[in-house]
Amino acid sequence: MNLIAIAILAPLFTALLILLLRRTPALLALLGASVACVASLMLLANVANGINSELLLPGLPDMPLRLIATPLTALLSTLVSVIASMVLVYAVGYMQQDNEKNRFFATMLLFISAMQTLVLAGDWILLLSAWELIGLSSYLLIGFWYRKPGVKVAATRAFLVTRSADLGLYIAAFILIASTGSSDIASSLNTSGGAAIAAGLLLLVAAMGKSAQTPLHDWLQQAMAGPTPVSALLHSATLVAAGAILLIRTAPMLPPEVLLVIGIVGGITTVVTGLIALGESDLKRMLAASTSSQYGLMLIAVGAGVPMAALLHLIAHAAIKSSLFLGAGVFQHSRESTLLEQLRGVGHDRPKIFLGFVLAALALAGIPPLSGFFSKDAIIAASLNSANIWILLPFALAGTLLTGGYMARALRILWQKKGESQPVNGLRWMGAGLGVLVTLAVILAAFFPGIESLLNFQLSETSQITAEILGLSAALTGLALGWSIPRQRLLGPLLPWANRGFAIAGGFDNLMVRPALAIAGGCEKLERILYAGVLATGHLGLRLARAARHNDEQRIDAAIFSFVRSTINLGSKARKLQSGLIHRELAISTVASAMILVFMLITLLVY
Amino acid sequence: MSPELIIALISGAALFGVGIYGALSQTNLVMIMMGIELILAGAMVNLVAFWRYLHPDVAAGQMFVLIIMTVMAIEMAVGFAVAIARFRAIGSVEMEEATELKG
Amino acid sequence: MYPIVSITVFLPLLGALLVLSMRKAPPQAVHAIGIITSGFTLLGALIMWFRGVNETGFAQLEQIDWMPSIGAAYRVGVDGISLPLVLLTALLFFVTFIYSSKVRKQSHAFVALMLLLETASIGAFTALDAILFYVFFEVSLVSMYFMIAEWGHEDRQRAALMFFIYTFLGSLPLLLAILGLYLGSDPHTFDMRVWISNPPLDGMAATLALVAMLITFAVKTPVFPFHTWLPAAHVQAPAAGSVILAGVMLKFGTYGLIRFALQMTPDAFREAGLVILGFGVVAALYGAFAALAQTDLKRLVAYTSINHMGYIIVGVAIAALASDPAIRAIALDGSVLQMISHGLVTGALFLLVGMLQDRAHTREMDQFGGLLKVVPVLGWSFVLAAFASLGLPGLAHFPAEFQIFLATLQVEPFAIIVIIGIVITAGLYLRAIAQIFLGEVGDKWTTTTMADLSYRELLALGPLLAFTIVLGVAPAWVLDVIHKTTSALQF
Amino acid sequence: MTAQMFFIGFFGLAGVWFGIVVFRTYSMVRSALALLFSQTALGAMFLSMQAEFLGVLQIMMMATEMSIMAIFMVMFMMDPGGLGEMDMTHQKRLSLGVGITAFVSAVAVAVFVDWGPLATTAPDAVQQTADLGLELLGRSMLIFETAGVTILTAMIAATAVAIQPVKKASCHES
Repeated sequence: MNLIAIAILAPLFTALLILLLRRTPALLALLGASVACVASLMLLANVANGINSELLLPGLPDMPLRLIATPLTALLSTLVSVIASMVLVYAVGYMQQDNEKNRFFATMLLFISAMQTLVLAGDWILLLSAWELIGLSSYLLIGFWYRKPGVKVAATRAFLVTRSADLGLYIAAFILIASTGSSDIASSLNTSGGAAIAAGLLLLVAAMGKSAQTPLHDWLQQAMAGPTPVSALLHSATLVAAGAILLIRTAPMLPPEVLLVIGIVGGITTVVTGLIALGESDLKRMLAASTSSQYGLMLIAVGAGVPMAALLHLIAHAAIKSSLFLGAGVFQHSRESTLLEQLRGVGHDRPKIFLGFVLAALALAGIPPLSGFFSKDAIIAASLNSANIWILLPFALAGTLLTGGYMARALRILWQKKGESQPVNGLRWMGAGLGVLVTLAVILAAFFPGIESLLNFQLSETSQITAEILGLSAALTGLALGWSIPRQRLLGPLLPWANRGFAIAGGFDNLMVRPALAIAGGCEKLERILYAGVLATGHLGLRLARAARHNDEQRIDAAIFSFVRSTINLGSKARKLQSGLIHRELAISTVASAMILVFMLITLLVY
Repeated sequence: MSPELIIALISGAALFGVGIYGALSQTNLVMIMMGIELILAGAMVNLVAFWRYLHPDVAAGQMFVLIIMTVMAIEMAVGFAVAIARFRAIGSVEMEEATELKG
Repeated sequence: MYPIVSITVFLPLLGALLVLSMRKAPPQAVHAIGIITSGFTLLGALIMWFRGVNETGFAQLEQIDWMPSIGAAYRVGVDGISLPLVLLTALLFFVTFIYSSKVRKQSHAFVALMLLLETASIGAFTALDAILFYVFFEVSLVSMYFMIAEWGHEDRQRAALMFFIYTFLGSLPLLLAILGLYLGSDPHTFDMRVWISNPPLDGMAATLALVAMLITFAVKTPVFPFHTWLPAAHVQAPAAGSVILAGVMLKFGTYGLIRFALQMTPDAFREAGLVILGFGVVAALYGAFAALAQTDLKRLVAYTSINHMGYIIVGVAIAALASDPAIRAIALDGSVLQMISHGLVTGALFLLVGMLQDRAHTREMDQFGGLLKVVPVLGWSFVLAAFASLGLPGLAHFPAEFQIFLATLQVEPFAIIVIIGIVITAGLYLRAIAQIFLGEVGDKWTTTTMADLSYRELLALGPLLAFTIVLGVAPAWVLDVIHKTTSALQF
Repeated sequence: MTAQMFFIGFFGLAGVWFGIVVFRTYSMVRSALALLFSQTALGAMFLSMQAEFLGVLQIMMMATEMSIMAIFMVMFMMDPGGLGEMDMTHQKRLSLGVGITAFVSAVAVAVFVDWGPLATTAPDAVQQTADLGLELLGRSMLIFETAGVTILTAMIAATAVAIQPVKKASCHES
C-alpha cells in the first residue's frame, strides 16, 4: 500500500467514518490525522534516502492523475500533517462545548486530505482539483457556525474571491498543458517564452487570491468568522499557504519579468496588510492581516529568485501563526471575545498560554534564536542578492518592521491592566496542541540545515551578516515602536483607511460583484423583453388561427345548413305529392309513362 | 295492302283509351278493375292482330296472349281480395276514402 | 443474442399500454408498474452498456425493413456518444418515477405519458434512421407538451403555449434538412450511418441544411436567443417534467448537433464553426448572468442549464474547428461528458427544488432562510448538487468543463472568456445557498414544521448524487466509452 | 271488303262500344254485363281472326270472370240497381284527356307505321294448337311455368288477404 495514498486517504476515510458512525468524532479525527502524519513522515524518510515514489491514477484520457513524493512535496506534506494534527489536538478541547463535532471534525479531515493532495499533486488537473477542494472545505469551515450573523457573507466571500482568482490557475494550467502537451507539472516547468510569462502572471493571480495578497486581501480577515482552530489551520499551513506553495513549486519556470511582478505584489501586500494589522482592534483580525503580510514577505523571496527562503519562512510561519491563533483562541474562550479592548490583561489570567503566545510573537517578529529570525533573514538576504534589490529590500525591511510593531502592540495590550476571565474547559487539550506548536516555532530553525540539504539547496552565505543585522534592527525597532507608541500616533491619517482595509475603490464589491449584478440585471431586462415578444407573437398567431377557424366554421356551417334545409323542403313537397289516393297515383304514373313513351318515340324518330 | 290489321289495331287502341279513361275516372275499386281489364283487352287485341297478320307461323304471339290472360286473372283475384278486405274493414270500396297511403 | 436495444426502447411503451389497459387499477399499482418498467429499462440500458461499443461506427445494430421503397428502415444502434446518454436517460426516468410516485392527479395518464416519453427519448438516442429519429423526436415533444399543460403549476398554459410555439418553430427545419440529406444521398436512403460515412450534401446545399438543423437544435438546446421557452417551461412544469426536460430532452439538441450537424455536414459546420462558437459563448455567459439575476430558485436552475449547455455548444464548435484530432477528441469528450453530468446534476437539482417547493409552497429564495438547520439532509444534498453544478472538482461537471476549456484555449484562445461563467455560477449558487439554507432560521419555518427527506425522495435522489460523485472522482469509466468513439471520429 | 274484314270491324266496334257502355251506366250490374259483352265480342273478334283457341278461351274465361264480377257488384256496391243517379266518377277531364291522347297516339302509330306485307293465310286450328302446345312446353317453358306459379301465388295471397283475421275476431268477441 502506497504511503502517498495513505497520507491522503487516511483523513478522508476517517471523515467518512465519522459521518457514518456519528460518535467519538474527536478520537477518530486524531487517529486519522496521526496516521496521515506517520505516513508523511515515512514518506519524508524515504525521500531523505533518495527514494522518490509516484502514484498514477486513471484520469482524463491521455492525462493520468499523478501524485509524486519529491523532497519538496514530502516536506510540505509532513508540515501539513503535523500542524494539522496539532491543531486537531487543540480543537478537541476547543470544540468541547459545540454540539456539531461530527460535522466539524469531518470537514477538518476533508480539508487536511485536500491539502495533502494539493501538496503531493504531480499534475495540473489534480493540483487544480485539490486547489478548489480546499476552497470548498474552507468555505464549509468558515461557514461552520452558519447561523451566526455575518458568517454566511464571510464564507461566501472567501469562496468567491478565491474562485475568481482560481480562473488564473485554470487558464495557466490550460496554457501549460497546451504548450507541453502533457499535464505533468514537472515537465511543464521547463516551458519558456510568452507561454511562461502568461502562465506565470496567471499563476500569480491565483496565488494572490489564495494567499490573500493585495488587492484581494480582505476576505481573509472576514474569514475569522469561523472557529479558531479553523483559522489556525487556514492561515498556517493549508489554505493560505497554497498560493505560496504554488509559486514555490513553479518558481523554476518563472521568467524574471514575472518574478519582479511577484516581488512587487508581495512587497505592497506586506506593507499594506502590515499597516492594517497595526491599525486593527480585533486580535484575530490582526493575526489574519499579519498572515497576509507574512505571505507578502514570502512572495518577495520568490520574486527575489530564492523560493527556498520563502519555503523556510512558510514552514516557520506555519508553526508560529498556528500557535498564535491557538493562543488567541484560548484568550477568546476566557473572555468570550476577540476584541483587543476586551482582552486587556488576559495574559495575567493565562500565564502559560501567554508565554507560548509571547514566544510565537517574538518568533514572528524575528528575534533570535527563534525560527522566524532565520527565515526572515533568509528572505532579506535573498532580496539583498536579487537584481532589483532597491525595490525588494525596502519592502522586506518595512514588512519586518511592521511585524514587530503590531506584535508588540498586541502583546502590550494583552499584558497590561487586569481583567476578570472565566474558566475555560478543555484547557488541557488546548495546552497540549499549543505547546507542541510553540516548541516547533522555537526550535524549528534547527531543522533548516537539514531541509536545505534535503532539497540540496544552499542559502547564499554572502551578505548573511548584513541581512541579520538589518533584519534584527528592523524587528527590534518595530517592537519598540509598537510597544511604546499607540497606533493612533503611529498611523496618523492612515488609521481610518487601514481600518477600512485599504479597500481600493470599494474593494471586491465595487470591482467585481456590482458589475456582475449590473450585467445580470441587464440580462434579466432583455430576458423579459424577449419573453414578452415571443409570447406576443404566439398570442398573435393564436388569434389569427382562431379568426380563420371562426370564419371557416361560419361558411361551412352555412353551406351545410342551407343544404339540409333545402333537402327538407324538397321532402315536404314530395310528401304533398303523395296524396295516397289511388286514382291520383294512377294518373301520375300514367302521365309519366306517357312521357317516357314520347321520349322513346322521339329517340326512335331521331335515330 | 288490306286494312284488317289497321282496323284491329284501331279497335285495340280504342279499347285501351277507354280503359285508361275508366281506370282514372272511376271512384270505385271494382270499376277501376274493369278499366284495367279493358286496357289489357286492348293489348290482347293488338297481339292477336300482330300474330295473325305479321307472323302467323310463330306461336309466340298466342303465347303472349295467354300470359296476358293470366295477368288478367291474377289482377281480378288480387283486386277482389283487396276489395273484400277493405269492405270488411270500412264497409266501402270507395277510393276517395282510401288515404291510408298518404305520406 | 436478444435485440436488447429494441427491447430497451419499446419496453416502456409496453408498460404504457399495460397501464392504459387496466383502467380500474389504483394509483399505487399504476406507479408500481411505472417504476418496475423503468427499472427493467434501466437494466436493459446496463446490459447495452456492458455490451459496449465498437472502435469505429455503431455497435449493437438492429435493423428491420420498414419502407424499403424510400430507403427508410427501422435501424437502431449505439456508439460512444449515444450509449452514455441512453444510460443517463434510463436512470433519470427511473428516479423520476420513484420521485413522482406520489402523483395522484390522473396517475394513469401521467405514468403512461412518462413511459411514452421514455420510449421516445431512448429511441431518439438510439435511432440510426433519420425518419425514425424524427418520429421519436416529435413524440417526445408532444408528450412533454401535455406533461406541462396538464400537470404543470399555476401558469402552465402560457408556458405550454411557449413550448408549443418553439417546438413548432423548431422541428420543421429539421424535417427539411432531413429531406435535403435524403435527396442528396445516392442511392436515396434515410440511413444515418450512410450519411455520416459519406456526407451527401456539399456547398450551398450543405450550408442550408446545416442552418436548418442549427435552428432546430438551437431551440432545443437551447441557445440564446431561442431559449425563452426554457425558464417558462421549467418553472411551470412539474418536478418530474423538469427533470426529464432538463436531463434528457435538452440533450436532444446537443446530441443532434453532434450527430446531425457535425457529422453529416462537417465541412459546412467547420466553416460556420466560429459563428457557432460565438453563439455558444454568448449562451453560456448569458445563461450565467441571467441566472444571477433570478430570485425564483427554479428559474435560477433553469438558467444555469442554459449556461451548461452553452459549454457543450462551445465544445462541439471547438471540435469542428480543431485541426488536431487529439484536441478534437478532448473537446468532444468534454461535450458528451458534460451532457451526462448536466443530466445528473440538474436532475438532482430540480428534484431538490421540487422537494423544497412541496414543503414550502414557494420558490422565492428570500422566503427561506436557515433551512440547513430545519432539513439537514435536504440542505446538504442541495449544497452537494449546487457545488457539482458550479463545477467543483471531484464532482461531475469538473472533468467535462475542464476538457472543454482546455480544448478551447488551444484552438480559439479568445473564447476562453467563457470560463468567467464558472465564477458567476459559483456566485449565484453560493448566494442561493446562503439565502435558503444559511443564516437564522426564517421565522416562517420555525413555526411550521418542515419534514426532512422521506425514503421515497432519498431513493430518488441518492442514485443521482452517487453518480455525480463517482463521475467526478473517476470519470474514466464513462470517458473510455466516449473516447473510443470520439478518437476514431473522421470528418 | 272481305267477310273477315267486316267481322273484325264489327266485333271490334262492338267491343269498344260495350267498353264505353261500361262507364256510362250508373249500375254496377250493368257495367259488369257490358264488360262481359265487350270481352265476348273480343273473343268473337279473335275467332274471326282465325285464332280459334284464343277466341274460345277468351269467351269462356271472360264469361266466368264477369259473372263472378257481377256477383261482387251485387255484394259490394251501394245501389246495385243504379236507380239513384249518383255520379261515381272524379277527375273526369284529366281522365278523358289521357284516354284520348292514348287512343290518338296509338292510332297514329297504327296508321303511320309501315307494316309491310301482311300474311294472308294462317295455319289451321289443329296446327295452331299444336304449335302453341309445343311453344309452351318448349321455348317458352320458363315463362309458362312462371305464369302458373304466379297464379298459384296470387290465389294463395288473395285468400290470405280475403279471409277474416282470426285474432281480430276473437278480440271483437271478447
